Amino acid sequence: MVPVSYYVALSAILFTIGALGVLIRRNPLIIFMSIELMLNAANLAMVAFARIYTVLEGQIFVFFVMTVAAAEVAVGLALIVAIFRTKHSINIDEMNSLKG
Amino acid sequence: MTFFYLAPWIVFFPVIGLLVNMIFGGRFSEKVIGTVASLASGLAFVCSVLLAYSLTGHPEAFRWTIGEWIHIGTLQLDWTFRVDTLSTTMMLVVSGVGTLIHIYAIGYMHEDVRFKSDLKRFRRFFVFLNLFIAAMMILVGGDSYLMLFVGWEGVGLCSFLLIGFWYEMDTLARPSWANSNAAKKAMIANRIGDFGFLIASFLMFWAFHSLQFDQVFQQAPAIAASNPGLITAITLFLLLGVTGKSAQIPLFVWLPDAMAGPTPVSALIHAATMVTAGVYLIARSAALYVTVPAAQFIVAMVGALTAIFAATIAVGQYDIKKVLAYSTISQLGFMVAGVGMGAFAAGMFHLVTHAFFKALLFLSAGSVILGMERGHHHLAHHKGHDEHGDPHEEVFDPNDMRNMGGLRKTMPVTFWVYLIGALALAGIFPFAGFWSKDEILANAQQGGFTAVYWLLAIAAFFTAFYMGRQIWMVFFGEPRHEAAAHAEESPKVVTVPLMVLAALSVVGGALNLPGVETLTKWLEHTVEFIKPSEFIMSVALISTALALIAIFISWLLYGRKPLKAGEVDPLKKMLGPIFTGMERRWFVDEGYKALFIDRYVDIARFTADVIDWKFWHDWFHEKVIAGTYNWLSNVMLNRYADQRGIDGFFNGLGEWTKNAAAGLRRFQNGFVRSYALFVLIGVVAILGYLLFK
Amino acid sequence: MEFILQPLTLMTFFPLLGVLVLLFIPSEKKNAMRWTALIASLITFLISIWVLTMFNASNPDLQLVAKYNWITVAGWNIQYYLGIDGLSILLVLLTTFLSPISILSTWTAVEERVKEFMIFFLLLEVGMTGVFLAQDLFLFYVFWEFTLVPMYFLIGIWGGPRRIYAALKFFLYTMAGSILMLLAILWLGIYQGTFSVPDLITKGGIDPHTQLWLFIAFAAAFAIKVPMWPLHSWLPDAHVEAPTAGSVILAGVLLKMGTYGFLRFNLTLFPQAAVQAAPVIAVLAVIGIIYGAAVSYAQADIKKLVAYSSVSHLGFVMLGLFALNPQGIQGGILQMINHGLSTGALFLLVGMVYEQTHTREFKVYGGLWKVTPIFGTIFLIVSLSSMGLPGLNGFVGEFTILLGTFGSTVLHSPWYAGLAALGVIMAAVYILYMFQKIFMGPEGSIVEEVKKHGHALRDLNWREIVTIVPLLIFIFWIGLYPAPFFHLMAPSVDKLTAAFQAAALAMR
Amino acid sequence: MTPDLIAFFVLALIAIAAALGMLLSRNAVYSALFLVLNFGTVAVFYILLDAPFIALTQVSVYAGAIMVLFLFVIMLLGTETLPASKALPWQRPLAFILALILAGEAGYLLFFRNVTSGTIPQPVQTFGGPQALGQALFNQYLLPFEITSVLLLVAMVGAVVLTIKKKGEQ
Repeated sequence: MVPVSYYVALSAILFTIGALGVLIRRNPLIIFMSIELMLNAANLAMVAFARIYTVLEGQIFVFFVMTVAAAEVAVGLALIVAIFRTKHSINIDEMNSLKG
Repeated sequence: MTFFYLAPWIVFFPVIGLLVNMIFGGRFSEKVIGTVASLASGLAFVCSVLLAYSLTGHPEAFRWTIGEWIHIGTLQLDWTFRVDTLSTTMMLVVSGVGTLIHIYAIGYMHEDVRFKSDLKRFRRFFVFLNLFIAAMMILVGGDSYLMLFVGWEGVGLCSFLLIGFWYEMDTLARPSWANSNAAKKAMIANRIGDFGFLIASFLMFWAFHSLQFDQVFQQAPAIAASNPGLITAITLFLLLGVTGKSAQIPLFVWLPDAMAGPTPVSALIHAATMVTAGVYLIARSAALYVTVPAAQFIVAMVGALTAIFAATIAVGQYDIKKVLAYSTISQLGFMVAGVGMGAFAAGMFHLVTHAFFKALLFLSAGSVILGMERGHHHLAHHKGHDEHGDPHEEVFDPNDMRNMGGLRKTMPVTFWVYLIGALALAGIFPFAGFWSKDEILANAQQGGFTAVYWLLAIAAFFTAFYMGRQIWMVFFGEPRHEAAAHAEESPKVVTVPLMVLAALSVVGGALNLPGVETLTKWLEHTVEFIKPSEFIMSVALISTALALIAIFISWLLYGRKPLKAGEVDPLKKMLGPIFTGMERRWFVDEGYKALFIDRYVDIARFTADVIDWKFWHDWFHEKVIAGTYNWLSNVMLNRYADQRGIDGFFNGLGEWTKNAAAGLRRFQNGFVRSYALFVLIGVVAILGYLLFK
Repeated sequence: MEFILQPLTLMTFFPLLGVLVLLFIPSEKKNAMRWTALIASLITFLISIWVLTMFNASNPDLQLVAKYNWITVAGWNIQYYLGIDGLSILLVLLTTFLSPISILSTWTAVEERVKEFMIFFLLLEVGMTGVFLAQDLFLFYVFWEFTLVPMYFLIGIWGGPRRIYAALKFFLYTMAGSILMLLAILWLGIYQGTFSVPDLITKGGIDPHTQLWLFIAFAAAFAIKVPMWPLHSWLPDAHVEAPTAGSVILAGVLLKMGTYGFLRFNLTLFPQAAVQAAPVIAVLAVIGIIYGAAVSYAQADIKKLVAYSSVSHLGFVMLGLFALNPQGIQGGILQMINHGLSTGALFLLVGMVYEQTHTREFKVYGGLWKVTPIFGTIFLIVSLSSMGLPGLNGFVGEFTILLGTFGSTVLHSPWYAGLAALGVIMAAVYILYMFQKIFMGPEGSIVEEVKKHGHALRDLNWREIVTIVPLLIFIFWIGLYPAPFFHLMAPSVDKLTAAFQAAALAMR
Repeated sequence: MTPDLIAFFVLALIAIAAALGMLLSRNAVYSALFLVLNFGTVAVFYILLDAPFIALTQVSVYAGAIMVLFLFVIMLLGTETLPASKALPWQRPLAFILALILAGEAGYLLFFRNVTSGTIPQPVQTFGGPQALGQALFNQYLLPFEITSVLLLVAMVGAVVLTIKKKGEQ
């Protein structure tokens, strides 16, 4: 039996990679994927904790996270498409019109 | 067999008639519209007859409630119709004369030069006429002062609408505000009277705790004994209402202007029925008036003064309808004086006969006007083609008696009926006017109202004179205008009602012949205070003699040597400025305008422009409120308190904030990625804090 | 669920559902928005009819009460407390009745920012209904102030050329009065320990001197809203600049909030002060009647004339209320309804003609009766109703008010009614002037002017007739058979006047 | 080293490698495919953690639906690669430093604070099965469950509204 803490460690690594992806990539699609990766990492940790304490709520929560993620992807991708239509580019560094 | 349940139908029939014409009238022809309206009025007449018939076997007042109206605490008012001998008398007059005039109007309106085949106008006229009948029926059929008031104002409205019927032109069909001004004047004068009526009803309610006739009259003697001033006040305020509606001094000025309406309207509303509502009101309130002799005297004096004052003006008029209008005012003065003296039967009697002969006179005058217009039209068509497009280039007034003359030959039927009417009005034996006028005079002499008696007698003299003058000027002599020479007789639909009315004017006196006194006995059931009047031979002789003398003088002046075209009125040559006074209505209108109307307009303008707008709205609001506020905020605080202490502190704070913001602004670079970076810094920092705290 | 299904709560907040739907309609679908707003307000009206069927007219007390604790901090007991009784039911019905009519009147008049207009309008309806139903002073104040915001925008965005000025003036005047009222409300809440109006009435026991001060504080807010002379100077500005629907609601309902406030709070909470202050209020009311009527007559702008006539008409209402007897108060309440119907209808009609001619100056009008007969006839009926012609609604109200005032034991002088009755004559002067200048006389220059722009002046179309006919029905109904209306309010008014008799006795 | 552990480490390595692959690929299509691989391995972990239902959902929703959506959009926009950018020069090094700190903190938390020590009880047979999850979702968590349906609806409407082409636009 694998110690459950390993899973948590894996989740931490994946989360860090995801965060790094958000910070260093300029393609919003990849940023999005990174966000998905972070969510997945969190899910993994949650399932692992559910296993440790044998409570179902952890899994239930993962279920809801997935739903939210699905909704978020739908809206987010739609936003990207809409932005692409107006700016003809999706380079995230070109979207700085909110500059103070 | 009684038909009392028909009481509300005297109102419903005209209302149904007007609704039918209003809703479906667009598809009807002139004939159908006229027939519907006349039928509605005629059915109301039939109802009235049946009601009167029912009363013969059951003379007490009958009340028929159709619905609740205003019930608040002790104020209990219902829609109740009252059928008694007084109200049915009025109903018969209103619907009877009304129906005849409806029929006449079918012909008249078609002929009117201003009509121009506008079917909508035709329909509107009959809708208004039916509305008038309905309102008048409410007036005479109501069982409380307030329901009477509903009709009272309702007929005022109809009067407004019908005077202003040709609202966009004057009597000569030129574009003008004149008719609508006349309409407005009538309504406002009436409203002043209504003000009196309202105050009277308030006084009455708080004295008697009711406005229902029976309840008021029952308590009247007791209250008159304890507080006669109150009853006097009530009766005098009612008198103000009467002077408005029945065109007495001081509110009579609207009636002559009301002649702007179509002639059937003048006949129906402004001669036969509506203007007599005031007389009806006093007769109805007999129980109140008899308790306060002082008020009775005032009423009688107002009536008598009006009678003579208006009669003098009538002498100086040239417009055929204006003469009749002043004559109406004068005759209303007779009636008011009659009922004021307590001679209720005599007043009502004169009301009925006057309805006959004055309606006749007006309608015949309408016939004359139509004849003149036809003559003029005829003329315009024959006179060459160049002015065909505009036949009214030369201003021709078909109402002006100076343009007439010699119509006896061209319009014989009209002449004869007119003559009958004139004789009746002048009080010549045995026409209707003789009996009724005589009864009033007899009552005046008998009741000790000597001043009233002489005033009325002189007024009767003037009456005979101006009617004689009119007859000579219109029908005798030579035509003074080519239109008069080419005048044509009116069609049957116009002349037949005239003949019916003429017959009534001849035999109307039979209603209350001395010794028989049908009307007095009939009214006795309702008005308990009727004094049995006697026939006084001396009075009859004096008045007849005066009338004959007047007619003789008028013959001397106008008949013996007929007026030529363009010639000055012989009376003017004789009387000079006095005649000018008569002609210009003793300058009453000008006086009212200068004293009241212009003053009111000035006050209203001043209040609106200066007080309300310049002072209150602009100066007070802008300068005082807004100005003070600005002054306080800008000058006071800014200069003294602010700039030194508070300002310094807050300016410093502001500067600091500005600088800090300028520094922090750099973080706000618009790149999402760097925002995310800052978020991560936060996450790392918080996590670190949690781990190593 | 139980909360929202209370009939009164549902009626008050139902327009919000319309607002919600409106938010989802794309801004170019103007007709869909109009229909949505119309249907929302119509359903609200139906709910109010449902409320009417549940209302027991013989019960003088509050009915269909919805009562919940709202803010209970620091010993304050602020409640969500709605209730309806004979004093308010007619005004509630008037509100829900006039709202769909006003919306219908904007169909072609408002073409810009339709969504915002409709949203503000429905919000306004929520506020107005709430004002008439709230039985907790704090809740009342919230609704009272809430009505200001939508009205401010209605005038300020869709108004005439000086709309900003007018909107600001309207807002500031009303606010200024409300602040005093807020102070008085807080005083009551702190020293009497409750904001609930029925509790305050049963508790009573405020000494007469304090009562008078509280009375004045409340009166300041209401008198500006009514507006009583001499606080009326915001009214002509607001009316002239407001869009038609705004004017209708302003005249029809918002002004009634002031008179209703006097009735609901000043009279019930401070009966002794009311008895003391009655002569002063009555004098101001009489001056308002005569002043308003005189000033109306001298106006050159149709809408301004109607606006000033409101000052006169509401003077009648105030006079009736402060006669403090059943005739006066019932007449006063009925006159509130009458004014809402007649003046509302007048504003509608003026708006209808303005939509075509774009001018309201009398001097260019004249002879329109011939061009637009249906319009002329309807205008005539409405004018006559406003003038108080017997058989139409205005008369019943005016007569009962004057009758009540004449015999009022509190005012104790016939002069008030006598002078106020002069207003009846003066009303005839300005109303007939208005009717004559627009519809009679020779054809005015405007007819040609309109023709120049392509279309001839047209008569009312079906939508406009549908808008105005319901008002006409009530004008006739109240005039001929006002009994149902009096029955609705009689028990509550009797209860109120009984309190005054007690107060008058206590003062002796 | 039990076979369990070996399998775990292999899979964990694949997962991390796939994640890094996603992070470092120049082409977005490759990134997406790497992410699919990562999701697949995570699904296996779920099975190992007695969460079969979640595992299957992971495969069908994430690896299936969501990633297909991503691929669609990538293809649709046709911008698989982006040119280099001069903006934010200090972003990248700072990000790496932060990531390292974050990973360090996580490791410290896991292995020095010993949060997961102690024996882990064996769950009942049905733990994490569809039946157990369904029971919980439709009883205790009914309201949140219903709200998610509204959320999805709103997201759908939002996506349609954002991407719809108005009349007159090209």
